[in-house]
Amino acid sequence: MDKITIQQFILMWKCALERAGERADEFSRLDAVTGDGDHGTAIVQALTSALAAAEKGNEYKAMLNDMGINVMMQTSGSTSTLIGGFLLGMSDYAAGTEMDGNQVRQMFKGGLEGVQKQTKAKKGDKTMMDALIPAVEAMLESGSDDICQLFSVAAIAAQQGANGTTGMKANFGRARNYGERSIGYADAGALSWACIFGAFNETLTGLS
Amino acid sequence: MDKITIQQFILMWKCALERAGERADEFSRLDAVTGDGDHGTAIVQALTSALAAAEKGNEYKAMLNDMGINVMMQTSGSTSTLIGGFLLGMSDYAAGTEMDGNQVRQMFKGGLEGVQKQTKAKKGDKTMMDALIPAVEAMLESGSDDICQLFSVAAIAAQQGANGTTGMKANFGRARNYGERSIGYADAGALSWACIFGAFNETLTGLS
Amino acid sequence: MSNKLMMKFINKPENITSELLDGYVKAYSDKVALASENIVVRAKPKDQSKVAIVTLGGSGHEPALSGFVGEGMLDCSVVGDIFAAPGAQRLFQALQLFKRDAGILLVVLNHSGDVMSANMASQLAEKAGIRVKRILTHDDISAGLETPEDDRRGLAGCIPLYKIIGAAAEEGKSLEEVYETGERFNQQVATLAVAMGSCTHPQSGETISELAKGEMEIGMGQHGEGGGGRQMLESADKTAEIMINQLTQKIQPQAGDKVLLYINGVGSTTLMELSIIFRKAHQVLTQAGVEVVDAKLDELLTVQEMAGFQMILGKLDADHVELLKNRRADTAYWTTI
Amino acid sequence: MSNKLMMKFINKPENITSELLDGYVKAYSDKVALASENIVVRAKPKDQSKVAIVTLGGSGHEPALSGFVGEGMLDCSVVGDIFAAPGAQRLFQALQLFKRDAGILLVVLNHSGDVMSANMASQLAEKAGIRVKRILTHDDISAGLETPEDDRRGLAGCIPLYKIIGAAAEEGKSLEEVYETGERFNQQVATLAVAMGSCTHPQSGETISELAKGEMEIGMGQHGEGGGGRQMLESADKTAEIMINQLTQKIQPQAGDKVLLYINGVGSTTLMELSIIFRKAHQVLTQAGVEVVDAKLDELLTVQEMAGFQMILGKLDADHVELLKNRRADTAYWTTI
Ligand SMILES: Nc1ncnc2c1ncn2[C@@H]1O[C@H](COP(=O)(O)OP(=O)(O)O)[C@@H](O)[C@H]1O
Ligand SMILES: Nc1ncnc2c1ncn2[C@@H]1O[C@H](COP(=O)(O)OP(=O)(O)O)[C@@H](O)[C@H]1O
Ligand SMILES: [Mg+2]
Ligand SMILES: [Mg+2]
Ligand SMILES: [Mg+2]
Ligand SMILES: [Mg+2]
Repeated sequence: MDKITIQQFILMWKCALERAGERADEFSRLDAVTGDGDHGTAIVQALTSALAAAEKGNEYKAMLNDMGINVMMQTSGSTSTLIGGFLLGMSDYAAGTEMDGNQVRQMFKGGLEGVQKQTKAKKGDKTMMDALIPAVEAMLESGSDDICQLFSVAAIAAQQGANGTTGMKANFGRARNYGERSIGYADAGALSWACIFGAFNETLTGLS
Repeated sequence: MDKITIQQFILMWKCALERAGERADEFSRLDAVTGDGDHGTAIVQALTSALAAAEKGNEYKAMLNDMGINVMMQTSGSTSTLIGGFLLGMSDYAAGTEMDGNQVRQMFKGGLEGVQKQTKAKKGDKTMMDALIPAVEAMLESGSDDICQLFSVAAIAAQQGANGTTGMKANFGRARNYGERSIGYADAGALSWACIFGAFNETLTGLS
Repeated sequence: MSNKLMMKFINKPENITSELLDGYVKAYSDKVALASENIVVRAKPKDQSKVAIVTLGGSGHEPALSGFVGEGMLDCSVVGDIFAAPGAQRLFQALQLFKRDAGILLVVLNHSGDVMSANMASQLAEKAGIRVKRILTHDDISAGLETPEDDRRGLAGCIPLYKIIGAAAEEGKSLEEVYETGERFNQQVATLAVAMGSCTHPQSGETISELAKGEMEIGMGQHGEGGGGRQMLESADKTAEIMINQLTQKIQPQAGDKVLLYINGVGSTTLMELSIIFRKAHQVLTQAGVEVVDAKLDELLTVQEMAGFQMILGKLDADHVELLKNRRADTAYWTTI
Repeated sequence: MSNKLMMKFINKPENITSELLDGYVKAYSDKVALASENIVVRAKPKDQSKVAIVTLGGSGHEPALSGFVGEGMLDCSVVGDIFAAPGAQRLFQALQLFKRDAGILLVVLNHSGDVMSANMASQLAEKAGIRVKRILTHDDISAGLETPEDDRRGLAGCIPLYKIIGAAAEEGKSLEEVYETGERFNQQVATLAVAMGSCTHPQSGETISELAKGEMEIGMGQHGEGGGGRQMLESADKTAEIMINQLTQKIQPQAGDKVLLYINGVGSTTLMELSIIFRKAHQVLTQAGVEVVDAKLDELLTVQEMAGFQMILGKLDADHVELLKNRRADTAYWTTI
């Protein structure tokens, strides 16, 4: 797949919402262990408001900006700023109504930068960054310009990263206060990002 | 037994406190079914403060008055007024440092009148009156002037009366609001009065 | 007594009442003081020329009743043990303290123990030449709308009553006038309680009024004594509708009438829930053209950690509105500027 | 989401926040209003010439934070969903509403979500030429006395802070002055929380922070996130001593110092218990010659129906005492005459 249209891009988010909705209880339950038990609600809310804005979009840059703003308007909690920041960051690198592989890579790199404006969390801190950073790195490191291929490596990296959080001690977010006791449970935010990248990949696999 | 001294009378109350203390949890548990679960605490408190005043007494009338006042000062809940009223009523008919069978009968009749100043509850209303009224009636109806005999019939009548409350519907106190649902459980106050009369009888049996 | 493991922050069960009163008067020492064991009075007493307002009741219902002692409300609350009326002698002692030519208005909540203590103390007061008038509150409607007053319990409807008569007394009104104003309100206020789950008696450790999970009981009493009917838990809106409809049947407010609507949390039910309940009840009244001029979402009279609330609806005459809303009160748990 | 049976009076879980705010502003319509979805403001706005006080935070902690909007305290609270920071755009919208030459003092409780929203909203505000200064509260000492500020959570210590800066702003003090007065207090207030038992997230139905029966956790966070150590439940006196000793280690009040001591109930723990806890903590301070000049036993910031409380100890300078105690405040859940 050489290019991705705005319609195809919206389908990716639709699928992400669907998959996250199926697993919302699991995410909340996990967040209840060391946090406040609402990550499932929050991620579904965020994806719902992102999608609502996306469906009115007809140009990448403005659409992504509207998605980010809508998430931060309609959604609550850490997730609103993290997903919102990601979408606004993507918007900075987006343009037109179709994007090629290299543009997609740049756009996701911009998304990561947008999140990094909001948090200092790095790989190993047991947050969603443990899924997001490897996913974007994998896209950047992949030699391929095939968009399907990009999302395939991203999905695998995100899932591996999320799995790795189980052994980690939390340094950020509510779980931080648990210290050593946070070890043994995966991070809810990392899992939900892995789920989102998985859904992106699933959509494109289905399209191609 | 012809006469009862003030020391013997105090022993009766000591025994009542001891026996009620052993069954306090049972009384509270029963009160918890249709009331507020504190009758065990209340009856023990009342008997404790009655006894404390009694131990300073050397003359029936003043002693019973002090017992009644102390109960109403130190104790809380319906029980404080009911036991307090009983003691004040007894005081009205008491005199000297020794009492004979007829005087004892009159004194307990006075006690019942003291309670009846406080409540309109009658036999059949599922209250402590279902133990107290039969007990005093049995004393009055008994031909004997033997004090042991008087407390023996009183104890039996009180226990029978208390047992009978199980089948009754409550018309007074907190249990009233339960209506039909109060049927099937004995009344806590009736049981505790039966316990008290039982202890009176036990004391005198031991003494004679 | 019992050695049950209780999930409460207490020390010896028998010291609960004295320790809690000690903590309370130390925390709010500018407002309240202990005149003697279990007798809570204002830190700055009201002028002798004015009617004194005295009430009595068990502890374990905090902030009620002692939380409303202070300027513009109560002069004195006589405290019993947990859920238990104070003894008659204790109440008589308080009446002696407040003996004055202007007289005392004694507010008694209709519960067996309180009424018996009040009766006996009143007899003693009469002999001692103390001038006492009594208001008996019986706002609970769970026993049915036609039930005679004497068979209806006193619930949290006493709290706005304290404010009304407290303000009237503060103005220097006579005992008869304060009584009349209060009794008029007393006749037009009604309360209905709902509970789900149980609570623990902090002295005996007994679980009071166990409800099955998923059940609620409308008509619950103030000490966990049941009363109404049990039913499956409903949504906030449905529950609010059932309750406000029963209350309006009793109070019969007409379009244009002014009312108070309070939602009193009894323990673990959150203000979040009380707000949602209020919202619906308020909608029902507003749609009928009834004007809610006074509202509270708060824990005024609690039943330990029980889940549930009491909904209080009272019709207000013009003087009641004035006394409730525009007269200063400065107590620990009710302040009106 | 989940279809668990929740023992709460709610309707649709996703409508909780909007319904509770609707009920709240209707009950206290003389004090608060909704400026827009999830933005609670005063019914009678403060003069434009004065510094505005804005805060943000999740719902589910009622009465906090919106219960303290009103004369003499907050101008605005921006509300997120249950336990969740409001989104940055929503906060920015509120900052736009309160744009003024005198400036806005934004109070942020140190929680990841709130800080992230505040950061992004502040960037947007700067671009829009809105003058905003920020106080970050971090009164929780459960992470250890030496833990850097950024790693300490904001607990209920924000509530007296609101009163202090609210009163200072009401006096017409400049943004720098209000900030300085508040930040000085912020540096000398500390909070420690204890919980026993769990609570239910009213949207997901998840049980948060399950503790075994008979266990308590000192250092519990405000949303049921743990933090301190679990131990067997102690008596009220022992628990109070452990906590006040940790707090005095942090705050180091000297004999003659004036302090505030609040016991904030977080849900189902009764005022009865809070009073008993207060009594002991007050004794410890008094014995050390420290003067408790301000006290509260109340539910200020709750965590649903969780059992437990937060103990707040703050050293007060002369101006703080004045602003806390002698300046009028008229909000739904904090009134000072
Ligand atoms: N400071 C942070 N930096 C990066 N990720 C964070 C941070 N705080 C929280 N997260 C992520 O957000 C997830 C929790 O999201 P959510 O439950 O929606 O928010 P909240 O903590 O506000 O309830 C965590 O599992 C973690 O992955
Ligand atoms: N009005 C009344 N008349 C007669 N007996 C009563 C009355 N009210 C309560 N009682 C008796 O008191 C008992 C309850 O005592 P207790 O639990 O100590 O008082 P309280 O009801 O104040 O908690 C009842 O079981 C009943 O026997
Ligand atoms: Mg969360
Ligand atoms: Mg009882
Ligand atoms: Mg009782
Ligand atoms: Mg949250």
